[in-house]
Amino acid sequence: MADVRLELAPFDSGAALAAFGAAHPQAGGIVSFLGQVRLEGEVEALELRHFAPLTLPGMEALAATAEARWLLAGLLVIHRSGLMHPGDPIVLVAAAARHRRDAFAAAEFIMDHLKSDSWFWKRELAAGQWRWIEPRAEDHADIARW
Amino acid sequence: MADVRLELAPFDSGAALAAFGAAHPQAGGIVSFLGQVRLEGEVEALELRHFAPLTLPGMEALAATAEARWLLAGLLVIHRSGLMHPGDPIVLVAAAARHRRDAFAAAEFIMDHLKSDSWFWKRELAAGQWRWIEPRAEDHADIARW
Amino acid sequence: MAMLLFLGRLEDRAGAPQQVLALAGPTPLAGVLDRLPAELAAALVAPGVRMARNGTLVSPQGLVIDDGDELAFLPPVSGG
Amino acid sequence: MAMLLFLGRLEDRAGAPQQVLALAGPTPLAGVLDRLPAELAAALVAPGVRMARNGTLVSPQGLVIDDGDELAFLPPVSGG
Repeated sequence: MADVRLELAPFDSGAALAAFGAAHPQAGGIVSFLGQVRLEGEVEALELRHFAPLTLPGMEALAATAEARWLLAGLLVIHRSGLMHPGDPIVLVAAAARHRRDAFAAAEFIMDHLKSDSWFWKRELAAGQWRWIEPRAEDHADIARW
Repeated sequence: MADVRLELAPFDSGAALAAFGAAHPQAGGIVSFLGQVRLEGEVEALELRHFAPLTLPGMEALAATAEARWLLAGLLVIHRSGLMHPGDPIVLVAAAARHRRDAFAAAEFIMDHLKSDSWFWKRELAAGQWRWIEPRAEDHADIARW
Repeated sequence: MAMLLFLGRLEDRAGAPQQVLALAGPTPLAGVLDRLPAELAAALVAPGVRMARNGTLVSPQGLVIDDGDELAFLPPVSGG
Repeated sequence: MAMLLFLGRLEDRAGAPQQVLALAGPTPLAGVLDRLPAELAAALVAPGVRMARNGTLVSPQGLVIDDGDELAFLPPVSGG
């Protein structure tokens, strides 16, 4: 039921969210999270790599878990892979629900898991050098909450 | 610093959110909540009444509290008053932050307070009859969390 | 003259969102309420109803309404 | 021939995202690793590195790679 997408090219997060909202007029509440490449320091570009046999299936399983755990009217999960620049959207999660508590919890649950245990590898380009980003202890603390 | 608005006519939540996102390219993460008039049952219209001397100042004070409590790059709070129909946006809250936990918490905090102790009175039109909506115990439980 | 405002369901009780009341001079709240139908007066001081004079929340204890004042009766909010 | 895939920082260690390896027949993981530079081989079995054969996560214990197989080495994810 959830709409789960792995995008390999830039996507229009506003249009995606508007379409999702229009598709769920009965929901009452929609919580969304939009993550963009930060405009900061010397980072010129960000690249996410994925492993096709696992990455999208993992996102779909995560969405199914959220749908089983909270009462949702709709769920949208879009994640970029590939080369991105500051300001580009990386991830958009939107959860529609009758009760806003469900929508908030589902969106945050999905973000915590996407950020920590989804099948992506990330590197940054700064001062002409690519550098792989290592996992962060903070991300693992985030998913321990659930 | 927060952008807080009491709207007396329908507003375009997608455009407002897009403008907010464009204004905060350094944020990294934006959490939003959109509440719309539900399309359900026999409800034909919803009316919110406000009390001008208290309603917008109360919303501004709430936004200031959230800004003092979480590290936010930006905060948008738009609430309708007046006559609304199913599908119309009632409330849009968006919080931009470097750390997504701050953005989620601030948005949910603001929604819980807007829903329970903001200066609005609500009535519904169903089967040709207007009926005032009484406060819900659930809403008070929600703000007790904070 | 003072202006009384009735918010939310109090509007239905009063039959209008507002009412003008001629005052001879500074009048205690009880004196204002005496000028209204008993059932409405009781609803205006029911538990949970707050009051704002000229846009500022005030305690009903010792409240005096003067000529030109606006007194709003605010029942429990239903929220946004 | 088998295809080895190196994800994330293992790509830098290997000098390429993938490498083709001619196999004489079914070959245990140790036999595959013996064909690679020692430093790379050590990085591929470092703690936290998982393996997927033909797109399915597998345990390195008893793992045998056959002609036509794809073996991916997946270091700890950095997340989305």
